Parts: sequence; C-alpha cells; structure tokens
Amino acid sequence: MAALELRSVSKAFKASKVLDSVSLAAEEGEIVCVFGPSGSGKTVLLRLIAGVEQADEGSIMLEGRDVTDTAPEARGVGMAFQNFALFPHMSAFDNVASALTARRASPEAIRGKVEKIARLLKIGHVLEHAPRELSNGQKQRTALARALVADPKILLLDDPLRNVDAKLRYEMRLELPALLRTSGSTVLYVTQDYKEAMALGDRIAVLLDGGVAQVAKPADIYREPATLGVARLFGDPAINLVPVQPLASPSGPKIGIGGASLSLPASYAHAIGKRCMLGLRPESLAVEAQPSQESFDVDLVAATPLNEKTLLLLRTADGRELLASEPNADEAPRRHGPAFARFDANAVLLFDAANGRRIAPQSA
Amino acid sequence: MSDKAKDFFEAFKAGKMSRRELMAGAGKLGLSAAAANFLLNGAATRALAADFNWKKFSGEKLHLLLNKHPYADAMIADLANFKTLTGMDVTYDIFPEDVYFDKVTAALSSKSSQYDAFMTGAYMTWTYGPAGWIEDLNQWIKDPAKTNPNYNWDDVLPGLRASTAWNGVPGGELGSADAKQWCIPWGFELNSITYNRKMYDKVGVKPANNLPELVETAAKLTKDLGGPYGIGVRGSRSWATIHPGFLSGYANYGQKDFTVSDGKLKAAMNTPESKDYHKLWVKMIQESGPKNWSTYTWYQVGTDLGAGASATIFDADILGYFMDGGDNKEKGNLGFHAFAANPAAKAPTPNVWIWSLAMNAASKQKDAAWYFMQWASSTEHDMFGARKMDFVNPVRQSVWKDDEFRNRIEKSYNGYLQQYEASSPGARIYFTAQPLFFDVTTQWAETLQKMVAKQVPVDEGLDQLAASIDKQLKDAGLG
Amino acid sequence: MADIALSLTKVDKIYQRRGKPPVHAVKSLDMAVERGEIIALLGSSGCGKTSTLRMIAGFEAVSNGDIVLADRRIDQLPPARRGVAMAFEGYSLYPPLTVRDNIAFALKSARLSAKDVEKRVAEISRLVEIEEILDRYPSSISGGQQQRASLARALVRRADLYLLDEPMGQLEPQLRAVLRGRLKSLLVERRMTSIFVTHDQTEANALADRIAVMEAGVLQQFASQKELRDRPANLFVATFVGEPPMNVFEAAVENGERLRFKVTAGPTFDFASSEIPLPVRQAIGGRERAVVGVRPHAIRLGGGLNEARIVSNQWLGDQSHLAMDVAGKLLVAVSHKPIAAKAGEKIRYDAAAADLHVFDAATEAAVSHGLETA
Amino acid sequence: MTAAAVKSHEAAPRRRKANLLPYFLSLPALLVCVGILIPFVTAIYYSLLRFRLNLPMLKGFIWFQNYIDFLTDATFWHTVRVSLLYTALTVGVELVFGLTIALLLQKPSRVNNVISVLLLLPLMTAPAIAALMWKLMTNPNFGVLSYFVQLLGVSNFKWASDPNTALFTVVLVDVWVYTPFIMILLLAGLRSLPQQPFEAAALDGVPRRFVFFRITLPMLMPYMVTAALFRLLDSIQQFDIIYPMTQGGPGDTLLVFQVRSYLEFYQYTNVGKSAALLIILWAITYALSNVFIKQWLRLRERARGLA
Amino acid sequence: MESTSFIERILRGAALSLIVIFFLFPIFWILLMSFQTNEEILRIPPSLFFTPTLSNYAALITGKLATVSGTLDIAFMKNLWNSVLLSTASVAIALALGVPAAYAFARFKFRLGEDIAFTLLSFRFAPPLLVLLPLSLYFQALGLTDTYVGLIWVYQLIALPLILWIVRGYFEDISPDIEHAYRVAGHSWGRTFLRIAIPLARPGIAAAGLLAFIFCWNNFVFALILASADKQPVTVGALAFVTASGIQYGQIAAAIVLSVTPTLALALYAQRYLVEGLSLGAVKG
Repeated sequence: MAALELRSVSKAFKASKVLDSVSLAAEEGEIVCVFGPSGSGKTVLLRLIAGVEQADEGSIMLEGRDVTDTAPEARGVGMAFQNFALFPHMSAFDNVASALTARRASPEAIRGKVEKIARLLKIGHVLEHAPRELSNGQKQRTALARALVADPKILLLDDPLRNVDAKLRYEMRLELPALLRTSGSTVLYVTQDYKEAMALGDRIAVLLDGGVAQVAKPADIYREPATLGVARLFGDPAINLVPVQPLASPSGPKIGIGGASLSLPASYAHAIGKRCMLGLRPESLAVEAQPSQESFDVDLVAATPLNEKTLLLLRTADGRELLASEPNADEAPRRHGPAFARFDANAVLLFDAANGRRIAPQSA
Repeated sequence: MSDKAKDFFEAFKAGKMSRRELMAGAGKLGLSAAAANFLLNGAATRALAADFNWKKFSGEKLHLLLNKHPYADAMIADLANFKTLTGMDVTYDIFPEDVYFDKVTAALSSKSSQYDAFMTGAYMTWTYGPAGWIEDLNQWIKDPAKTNPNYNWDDVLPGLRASTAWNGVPGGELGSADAKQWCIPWGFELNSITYNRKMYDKVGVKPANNLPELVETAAKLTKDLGGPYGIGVRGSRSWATIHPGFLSGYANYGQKDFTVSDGKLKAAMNTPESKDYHKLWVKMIQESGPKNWSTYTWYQVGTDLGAGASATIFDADILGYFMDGGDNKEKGNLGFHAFAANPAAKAPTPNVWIWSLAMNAASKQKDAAWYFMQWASSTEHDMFGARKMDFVNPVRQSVWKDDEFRNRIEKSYNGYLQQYEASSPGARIYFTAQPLFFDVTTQWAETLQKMVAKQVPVDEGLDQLAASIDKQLKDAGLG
Repeated sequence: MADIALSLTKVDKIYQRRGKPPVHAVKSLDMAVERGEIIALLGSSGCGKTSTLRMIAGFEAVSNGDIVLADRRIDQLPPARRGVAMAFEGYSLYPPLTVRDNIAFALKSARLSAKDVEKRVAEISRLVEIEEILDRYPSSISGGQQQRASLARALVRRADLYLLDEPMGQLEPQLRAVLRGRLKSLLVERRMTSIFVTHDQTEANALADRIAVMEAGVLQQFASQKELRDRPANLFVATFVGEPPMNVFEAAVENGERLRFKVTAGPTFDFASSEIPLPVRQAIGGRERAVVGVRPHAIRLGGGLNEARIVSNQWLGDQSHLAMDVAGKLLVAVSHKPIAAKAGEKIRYDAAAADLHVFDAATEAAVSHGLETA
Repeated sequence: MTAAAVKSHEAAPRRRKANLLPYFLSLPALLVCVGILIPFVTAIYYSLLRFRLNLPMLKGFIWFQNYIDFLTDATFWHTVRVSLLYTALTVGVELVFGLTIALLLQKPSRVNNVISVLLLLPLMTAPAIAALMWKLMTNPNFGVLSYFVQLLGVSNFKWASDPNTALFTVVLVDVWVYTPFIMILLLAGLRSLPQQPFEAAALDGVPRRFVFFRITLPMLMPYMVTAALFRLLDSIQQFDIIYPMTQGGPGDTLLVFQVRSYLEFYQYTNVGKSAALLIILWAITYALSNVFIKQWLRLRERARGLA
Repeated sequence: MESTSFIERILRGAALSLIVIFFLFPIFWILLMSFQTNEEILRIPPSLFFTPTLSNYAALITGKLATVSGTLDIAFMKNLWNSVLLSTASVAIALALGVPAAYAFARFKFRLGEDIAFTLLSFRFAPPLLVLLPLSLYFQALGLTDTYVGLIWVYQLIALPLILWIVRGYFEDISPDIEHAYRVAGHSWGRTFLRIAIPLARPGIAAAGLLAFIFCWNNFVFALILASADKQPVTVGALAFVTASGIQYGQIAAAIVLSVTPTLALALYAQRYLVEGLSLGAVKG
C-alpha cells in the first residue's frame, strides 16, 4: 500500500485546467520531488493533498484512506509553504508548536519536541523571536520545523528553499536529505530547480502542462528523459537540440550536422528515416583543436567561465548554435576561431520530432 | 370667522369696558386669584380633589411631546402638583421648534402610541384631524363624568375656542356648529410691533402706524443707526414666515389666501391689492431687513431685537415680551405698539398663533390623557403661569382680568397691555382652513424669498404662485 | 589607467535615524571604472551595493566623497542631469503606460522625432524579445517581461553610464542564458560603460569584465572573476565567490620541516616544505593558527590522509556533490564524474598544496594562494 | 490499482459537497440588513399610490402617476439639476482641493504628518454640527466670517441667505467637512505608490508636468475613483448640511432630493410623492455608482494584476 | 537630489498655512465661543478678547440651563451618553456580523456570494429617508419605536457596509496560506478564524470599526426621525439650545465642542489605523 496515492486527480480554475487526471503514488518513507516549470501545477497538487484546495475529480488516498473530502486538519499531513506562511503574530516557538497544540499535547511535551526540532534545524536561539525579526533563512527553517515537528506521516514541502539566498539554499540542499530521513515521513517536495530535485529526490515526478510527464529516479531522468520537454528541463546549460533525420549507411545509422555525416550507434537503427531531434548534453560535447574521426567543424564564438566549468558557444557550419561545457576550467583560455567538435555517441538522446517522445536504443 | 361664534376678542373688549365694574365687584376675580394662590402652595390640590375624582387614573403613566417654549417650561415647573393631584406619572420629550413638528408628524403618522398628548398649533390640526391622528375633544369636554366641574371651558377666550375647532371641510368656517374641537387653546400670541425705544429716540422716529410708514421708518433707522437694521421679520422657507406679521398686514389690506365657492377653493394671492402689498413688504425687507432674512425664524428675529441688532420687529407680541427681559442686552429698552398695516384700516387685524394641546388618537389611555389636558388648561394652571412664569397671553378671560398679572405686565413691559388691548379685537386666524396649508404657505414663503432676492418680479411671482396652488388644489380635489 | 569613465572617491553613505544609531551603509568607497567596461557589484542583501547604485543615480545624497562621471562631478546634480540610465530591479515601469510608451517615454519627453523613437524602440525590444508585448500594460505581463521592458527602457537611452539593478533576476533560466549573451555583446559593441548589481555570481561571471565584491559597506575586492576565484583577497571573498563555496577551516599551523595544518577533530593537510615555495612559507611565518581553504572542486577523493563520513552524495547529471561531516561542519567536494559512495559511508580525501588558500585567523586577509603569496 | 479502476474514476466526476460555511457566515449580516430593506419595498409600493396622510379619502393606486407628475414638473427638474450640480461641485472641488493638499503633504515628514492628522478634524465633526458651526460663523451680526468679509470691503455678502451665494455656502461647508476625507485617501494613495517609476522618471529627465499627468495621476486613479464614489453617494443624498442651514431655500435654490422629500413627507404628509422622489433619487444614485464601481473594478483588476 | 527651490518652499509653506487655517479656524473659533457668554458672542464687532467663562460647560454638564423663564432641565449629557451607547453597540454588532461575512466574501467563492456582498454594499446607495420613512411605520408594529435596539438596528445600515467593505479588502490582502498552514497543522476552521484570521486583520478591523464609529456618531437623520428626546444622540441634541429668550450661542458652541471631542480624541489616538483603513481597505476592497 502506497503511503500516498493520487488517482486521476483533476483541478481547474475557471476555464483553465491546471491538473489533468494526475495519478501518482509515493511509498512510505520515500522522497518524491515534484518538479516542473512554473505554472505546471506543482503547488496546486500539493495543496490538493493538504486539503486547502478541493479536487474537481479523482481521489486522494493517504495510507489507504480516502481523504478527498476530509478537512485539512484531519489529514495528518505536515506542510511547509513556499512563502513560509509563518503566523506573524506568534513567536517562532508558537509557530513551531502550532502543530502540537492542535493535538492537545502537554506543555512539557510540546516544549521538548519544539526544542528538539529547533536544535536540529539550528533555530534554537531564535525561538522567542517574532517572524519579522527572523532572517529569511531562519524563517525558512522555522517553517520547516513547524511542518516536521509533529512527525507527520506525509510531509508536503512547497519549494521551501525558493525564497532563501543561494548559499543557504545550497547548504540546505546538502542537509535536507538526512533530516528528512530522520523524520521517516513520506515526503512530497515541490521544486522548480532541477538540481534540487536531483539532489533530494528518491524519485522525481516531472509535471508538465498539468500532467505527469515522467516519474523516475533522478539519474534515470537525466540520462533517459521520457520526452523532449523533460530533457529540456534538466541540465545547466540546457541540452542542445538539433533536428536530424537518421539515414541508413553500411556502418549503421548516420546523421548530418553542419555538413558532416556522423555515426549513431547501431541500436538506433529503428529510427532511420524518422524526423528526429538529437539531444546533445553540453558536457557530452568535446571541442578539440584537431579534427578527428566523427568530429565536425565548428566556430568557437565565445568561452564563458561558469562555476568551475567553461561554456563554449559553438556555431556549426550551417549557423546552428551549440553549447559545450568543459569541466576543467584551469586550462589556458580558449582561442576563438575554428575548432572541431565531437560527441559521445553513447550519450546522445534521440527524440521523435512528431510527438517529442524519446526514441530508446534497441539492442539488435 | 363665523358670526355665530362669538369673537372672543369682542367679548374681551366688552369685558374691558366693564372692567371697573368688575374690579369693583371683585367677586369672581378675587376668588380666582385666591384659587391660584392655593394651587401654588398646594392647597388647591385638595380643593380640586374635593369636587372630582382626580385619583381615578392613579398609577398610570403619561408621556407628552412638547415644544421647547416658555409655555412648556411653565407647565413643567408646575407638573409636580399634577402628579400629586392625580397620582399619575408624567414624562415628556421636548424638542426645539426646528424639528418639533417633524417629530409630531413622525410620531402620529406611525400611529405610535408612545405620546398621549402633545403641543400643537391650530394649523397643524388641519392636517392631523383629517388624517385621523387626533381626537375630537368635545367628547371629553362635554362629558361631566370626565371633566371636573370647575373646568369652566367657557372661560377660555371664545375666539380661541372657535379657532381651534374645524369641521374638516376644506374652506369650512372655524368654530362652526358642526366643528370638532381638535385641540384646547393653551397660550397664544398676536402680531404687532415691538421696537427699541432707545434707538427710536436716537434717530428721532416714532413707531409706524401703517406699512408705508413702516417701510420709511425702517429705512431711516437702518440708515441712521449705522449697524442695526430697521425691521426684523421672519423669512425662512416655511409656513412660519407667512403667518405672523406678513399675514396680519395682508389681512389688514382685506386680502385673503383663498376664495371659497361651492366648496371649491381658489388661490387669491394675485389680486392687484395683494400685489401692492407684497411689493411694499418686499421693499421693506430689501431695504431694511436682516441680511440673511431668508434663514430667519422667530428665534433669529427675536435674538436680533434682544441683542440690539435690529430696531423693530413685526412679529409675535410675546416674542418682544421675551426680548424685553431675561439677560438680553436690550432688556427694558423695548416698546410695544399695535399695528394696522393698511393706512385705510381702522384697527389692527393680527393673525394669531395658538399653542394648544391635542390628544393622540393612538393613545392607549385617552381618559387619563384628558385629565392632564384639563389640568394643563385649567384656570389654576393658567393663572400660575401668568403670574409666576412667562405665560404671557394666557387663554382664559379670568386670567386677563387678574390684577397681579396685569400689574406685573404693566410695570415691566412698556405699552404691552395697550398694544394687546388695541390689537386683540381684530385678532383671529386669517387663514382658510384646508389640508394643503403647509404646501401653500411653504410655497408662498419660497415665492417671497425669490421676490426679495429679485429672482422674480412680484407680479409675476404671485401669478405663478396662484397658478401653482390652483393646480395643487385641483390635484387634491379641492379646487 | 587611461580612460576612466566613472570614479568614486572616498564615498560614504550614512543613514541618520531618529533615536537610533546611524547606519554606515557605504564606507569610504573608491572605485574607478574604465570607459566601456562592464562592472558587476556583487554582494548579499544589505551589503551596500544598492546604496552605491542609488548614490550614483542621484536618489541618495552622498554623505562624503565625490563621484565623477565623464569628467563631470555629478554628486550634487539632480538625477536628470547626471547622464545616467538605469534599469530597476522591481516594478519600475510606469503602470499607466504601455510597454512601448514606457520605453519611449524619456525619448519623447526629450522631444526626439517620432521616427527616431520608433526605430530605437524597435531595435531594443528585438534585443530583449519583447516585441509581442509592446502594446500591453505592465500589469498584464509577467515579471520577467517587465524586467526586460525595464532593461529596454534603460538601454534605449544614450547615457554616459548604465546602471542595471539585478537585470535578470526574474527571468526563466533558459532565457537568461540567451539574454546574457545578447546583452553582453550589445554593451561591448556600443562600448556602454555599465555597472550592474547582482547577487548571482553566475551572472556576474558571465557578464562582467570586473567584479566588485561588497560586504558590510566595504569594497572587499575589485577584480576579474579569475582573480577572485584564484586569489580571493580575504576570507569573505573566498567563501562568497564560487559555487559551491570554498571549504574553510581554522587550523593549527606547523611551519617547519613540514608545513602542516591541523584542524581540530578534522583533517590534517600535511606537506613537505620542499613542495612549498619559500615566499609562501615565509608569508605564513610563525603563525600558530590560520584559516585554510580548499575549493570543492579541488578536494581529491578516494585517497589521502583524511577520512570522513558522507552526509550526502548528490548526482546532478553532470557533476557529483559530496558532503562530508568534518569537524561539525560540512565539507563539500565536487566531481564531474559520478562517485559511487552512499551517505553514511566513509571516504578518504585530501587536497594538493597548489589548491590550498591560507588566511590570517585574526584579520581574515589572504596570506597565500596555493604556491603563491597573496 | 488496475487501469479499469482508474477509468471508473475518470468517468465519474466527483460531486462536490456544497460548502455551507460561507452562507452560515454571511447570512446573519444579510438578514439584519434585509430586515431593514423591507421598508424599501414598501416605499416602492407607496410611490405608486396617491397617498396623502391628511387626505385619506383620496388614497388609491395610480401606477406611475406620481412619477409622471414629476417629469412634467419644472420644480422637479430644478431639484434634479440642483442635486447634480451640488454633487458635481462638491465632488469636483473636493477632489481637486484634496489632491492638491495631498500633493503638498506627500513627502513624509514630521510637520506634514502632524498637519495631515490635524486636517482630519473637520471630518470628525458631524456634518449637521458643522452646518451649525458655519451657520454661526456666517451670522451677519456676530459671525466671524461675515466680519472678515466685511473687513475685505464686501458689505452685502449674505452667505446662505442669498440665492446667488447659498450654493456656494453649503458647498463650502461640504468642502470643509469632506475634503480631509479625500485628502487622506489620496495621501495614503500617493504614499503607497511605488517609488521606482518616479525615480526612473527623475533619472530620465522627464519634465514634472509630464510625470504628473501621465504617471502620477493615472496611478492615483483607483484612489480618486474610490474617493469620488464615496463622496458621490453622500453628496447626491445630501441632507445633513443643507437642511439645517437653509431648509432648501432661499426660494427653491437648494431644494435637493432628500430635503424636498423630507418636506413632502413631514410637512405636506404627501407619502406617495415623497416615496416617488426617493425612488428616483435611488435610481440616479444606483446608476451613477454603477458607472463608478465598474470603473473602479477595472482599475482594481489592473492594480491587482500589477501586484 | 534636492530640486525644490527656495521660492517653491516658501510657496508650499504659505499654501499649507492657508489650508491649515481654513480647516482649523472654525473649530478654533467655536472653541473660543464656547468660553464666552451669549452677550460677548453677540458683541459687534467680534473680538478675540474676552473673559473666559465655564458657565456654558457647567450648564451642559449639570443639565441646568438658566433662562429667563427659570431653570430648564436639559439632557445633554444623556444625549452624549446615548451617542456613546448607540455608536459603540452599533459598531460592536456590526463587527460581530460583518467580520465573519467579510471573511466569507474574501475567502470563499460561493454561489450568490458576490450577489450577497453586492446587496450588502448597496445599502450605501439607498437614500436614508427612503428606508426611514416606511421604517418609522414598521417600527411601531414591531415595538421598536424609540428603543435603543431599534436604533442600533438601523445604524447597521451605516456601519455594516463600511465594515464589510474595508475588512473584506483586508482579508483579501492577507495570504490565505497562513490560515492554511494553521489548518494543516491540525486546527479546526473555527480556531483558525479566531486565532489567525482575526488577529491578522486586526488593523483593518480596527480601522473599519473606528470609521464606522465615527459615521454612527456623526449620523443625524436616522436619529432625527427615529429617536425620542430620551434616546437621541448629540447630533440631534445639539439643536436643542434654542429657547424663547434667545439662542444660547455659547451653549451651542460648548455642545458642539463636547459632541465632537470624543470622535476627535478617538481619531487622534488612532489616526494611524484610520489612515491605513481609509487607504488600504477602501481602495483594494
């Protein structure tokens, strides 16, 4: 039995359908990251589960219990809101304790639990402060503590790191998994940062245009995105996409980029003749000074350093812009001008141009 | 006014002529005075109680609606005696005149039983009577079981009795045989001239004897005094502007508001004589009236006189009386003068205002209310007010004959009694009784305002007024 | 330096507050910007970067010091006469005007010919991709679009200096990369001297010729991005610049036969003196304590003296971020290859002498960077 | 879960339980008000009657005769004209005056804040009381304003008692009482406007006149419309000032709707006419406020979209 | 930065001074008048110099009005008390009814919701007399004539729409997520409303209540028609200082001063809320 299950849940606001028959399940103790661009319905999904919005269709099951019509307070979920939603007229302590007071816990028990979670989240020293006196990071931790303190079976986190600064976000990204594991909750974590999703999720559910585009482990999604849309969302810089039409050749399928004819693995033989999109991750594109087999001519337009990587903006002979990234930033600066690019044929992604679905390689 | 009904002023005049006789005879008069004194020290309570079961409604609670007025003040000052006499409790709401009649209308029109009796003027009963909001008091006056034997209804000046009785027929004569007694007269006022003797002396003029003279005198006063203006009359957009000096003078010129034929009314303000009169009146205000005349009610007219801001008023005699006393700046400086506006007229024809008591038809304790009304209009109470309070112009003949009252007035108020005696023979209500009284008079006042402001010429204004009133009469089925 | 467009000399900003101590928001700021140069003002919120920008624009009076732009002293001039154009961070568009009118407003009120205005508006809106929304009102477009419109409104003007306050903060990541490139080439091509404020290092790195790092009102370092990365002037810059930030630990120093940094309950970095050039050793001198820093990319995993428990291991598709629990803090290592280790396991690590940054424990100023002195 | 089960869920959209809570919360307020509103319906009925309290025998249903009478009555059109003129004047003057003051006080400083609070005082004075105050001040004998006017050499200024200046006088009182209301609303509006557009304009050297008419004023519009709406509703139903000061006079100069219907009812006891007048007033008010509310909603949408 | 010239500052100062004089002089003058005797007031020309007297206030407070015709009892303090009672009770009830309703309109989209809200708002459009005239007839039947209950009920016409209008806007400005957070934490709707929604909207509620109080206090026509002397508030009561021996200007002035003092004091005390309420709630409604 899944700890959390959504069955064909739909939700519309006025005329626009935000969620269209979404089904999703999370196992007990699992962290599922709900990831998608803004407006894809992630937050609404979470709010439906929390019960602060009502689903139009479908049902929501928590531990086998249908809670579709249950009031939010009776669902036993914990939730951290994107904008923190702290109670401005209560101290941080009372904010955190609010989930316990509702359960009529004794004052001593409340104090004990609040202080414990506060220690864990490093906000013990600001418990008596009002929210307006807290820094953004402290607010975020307070909100998190409030969601966590009652050990909810289901924990809903709505992009909790969005409104904190980069450094803190990074730190929390590293710390959160361990913290969430100790709570033992089943976690639904909404984010619009793919790195966050990859870093935190046991699995990622990619939400696109109101529907679930893919649910899979982070590495799998990165490596084998189900659709063009998913592929575009993962990777910084984003994946290069080149329209191609694989042709048959004696040595296996071939594609043409910038006048060069390049080999694809034989496992893509079934794609021959189809109009496709070739997905090339920047890191799988190597730029070399000397031509080699399977390399093609490019013009190196710009080299921009970016976080221990160097981004190379390439222009192919037919005027297409490609981005390559090189991890080793300590090399001598790249000279602009003609160069040769080569991709790792085993790392390419191929999508059906007609429906955007990935064309999986087939073993012969 | 009907021939049949005895004009009370005529009667009084007759009384006056025989005054020496009466005073020599003393009899009744002395008795009355004694009774009043008894009342004052409370002995009268027992005396009254001996003849009549005053305690019949003991324990009941009456509620009155009163206008802020010296008459009401006088009554309130004596109210404890009534309570002792009857064992009833009396409470009251008292409102300033600005809103008083609206309050009455509000209370009566909602058929509210909260007030048992209230103060009113005769004009108002022309609305309240037909609307069925007040009772015909003849039912009580004429019932010996309900009215104490000493009440002596006939002692009330006959003209006042008649003026407060109407048969309800639009244009019907006041005090006719089929008339209903809508209210009991309580105190009244007639319109004459009160002037500032010091100012008159300073400028060297004498009180005017007619309107053309008044226009001149007022203009001279205004010019020579350099500050105070010559003549104060009312000017607010209300019936109250028409009924005092204005209508008194109008009547003196022989003019009427309506002509009545075959039970139909027709506006009569646009006769050539009326137009001449209006022209004089308007000229007087324009030349020598108060600057913001159009907001003037009797309060302002009086206050200005008392404060030395005006030299003359043509308004209620009692208003002048009040301004001649109290803490007014011009206290003791005023003089009173009867006034016949028309140089051709032999005597003044003052229109009267009668403060009266009426009974709410929705009252739940009418008999008890009548107890209050008969007490408040009794000789005893009238006498108390006249002697001890400012209940000037009492309604009972016997009180007018009281020496104590007369002496007091004679002594302190220069020419008041003479004024009264010269004016009273011609004094009565000069309006035609009809339900559109307020519509007509308000519109009349509005027209006057326009004339004074030169928004419309007098002739044209009166023609329009008459036409408009005729239309309204027609709409209401009266014309 | 030959061609200075803007210079700030000993500029202070002190906010007087009623009943409270004054706030010294900018302290004795000296900065010179060359003509055509693109400068990033980088810092966390409240570091004084916005105050600096506003002083240059003329929205805040200068408490001390002077500002010279294009050879004119401007710090006493009203904003309109400074020759500065600015793109604001927030909702700075004129709400009652369409995007087109917003962009054209200044040009029109300067009585430029309608034709010129139209041409310039068209050109700039193509650049920032807002041609479709030119006739919409600011309230009906997205935050990102507003920001681009605001950018266009500033860039459309001819000015001696362009101030851009978080010009890309609201943009979608994909678009941001594209616009960055376009903006940069426009600025370079037209030799538009510009200062932009950002808290995003990626942006600073991508756009700026030089980066001014500010903290607590003080200019910490003003240098190229490579310089900032390789030779941070102090501990603040070291930990502020770089993603993920530099790992730093306070350590006991032993500078003799060997150069050894020993972190209490943490790692030891131990080198033979021969590995370290003499000047560096001399610079470190007889210090007993110092702060050592290693960038995450420089942590070498799978061997070495030290061992730590893995807190998390996150594969982001093209790189692995490994967090270890070291001396009660997190030590982060980044690898461009997947690391096959799980949370809870132990892993060995070390750092090379060339990757070690040393800072004075008290002043936090840099002492040495790898094999060079600071 | 099987695919079939999923299908069945898709096939049957959930019936949403009606949420009774909002009704439960809002109905008491509604009931209390509707209780008061029953008279409103009665008034409509009265307006269709020939109904004079002192001529009870004439009472009868006459459909729209009362209305028709008004439409053909010049004095009624005068009432319409005066009411609208009064409304236009007060709202117009108060808006311009209030805006001017708000602009003068825009910059938050201690002095400005103290002034803005002091200026609230007239607003705290009941209009009826204010009318009384001004009546005293314009009294030709001891009124201080009359005195001042005289000092200025105008000897024959009659304030509310001259048809030429009566409207001016009551408008002046209305302005005195209500300008602070508009001022404070616009001041709050001005101060809550985002500063950046103005900084941008200052930096771009946009002339002040341009900024005011093209930016400030339009941005202030929602506040202006709200202020105008509030005042409009009160102004067209003006009673508290005009009645105590002039009772509609001099002549019929200030015979606005509510004063006229008050007199119709309380002095002439003409219930039918009075009710018809008020219904007409209600219709005018409703129509005017609808225009404003639409405008306001449009502006609000825009303001909301911005935030 | 400082672009305002010296001349401009002078002009501004002059304009502001004139404005302050215009708005404050009447109040100042009435205040002076309230310390003068009738005689001093009626002096021509008016003068700033007089010997202040407290007799006007004494008369009002003791309720003993000395006139030519003797001492009159006036219930001015009773009127003042009536104003306090009517305004306070009306606002309290309007808040009790209006705040939940405002919350409902702000937080729920429900069938007829906007219609109900608009109906309630439209009470602002109804000419008071339109309601009052027939109402005075009905009140008799209901036994509400001349009762505080009846008046307070009618005062809801003033207070309720105002409170709904402002408080609704306030609720709408508060992120519902704060309430959601409290409910998800396990608290019932009722507790959430009381513990979160109301405390957060407190400034708006305070402003609305304050405004409603002032408008109730300042009301004239409702009380004029419906209240007896016993129940009437000061706005009507202040008209009562007219006696046959003249208009008691000093007492009118003192009555004016006394009648506006509570609202003035309240406004000065709470002007911050008022400004906020007037701006936020009213516009964002």
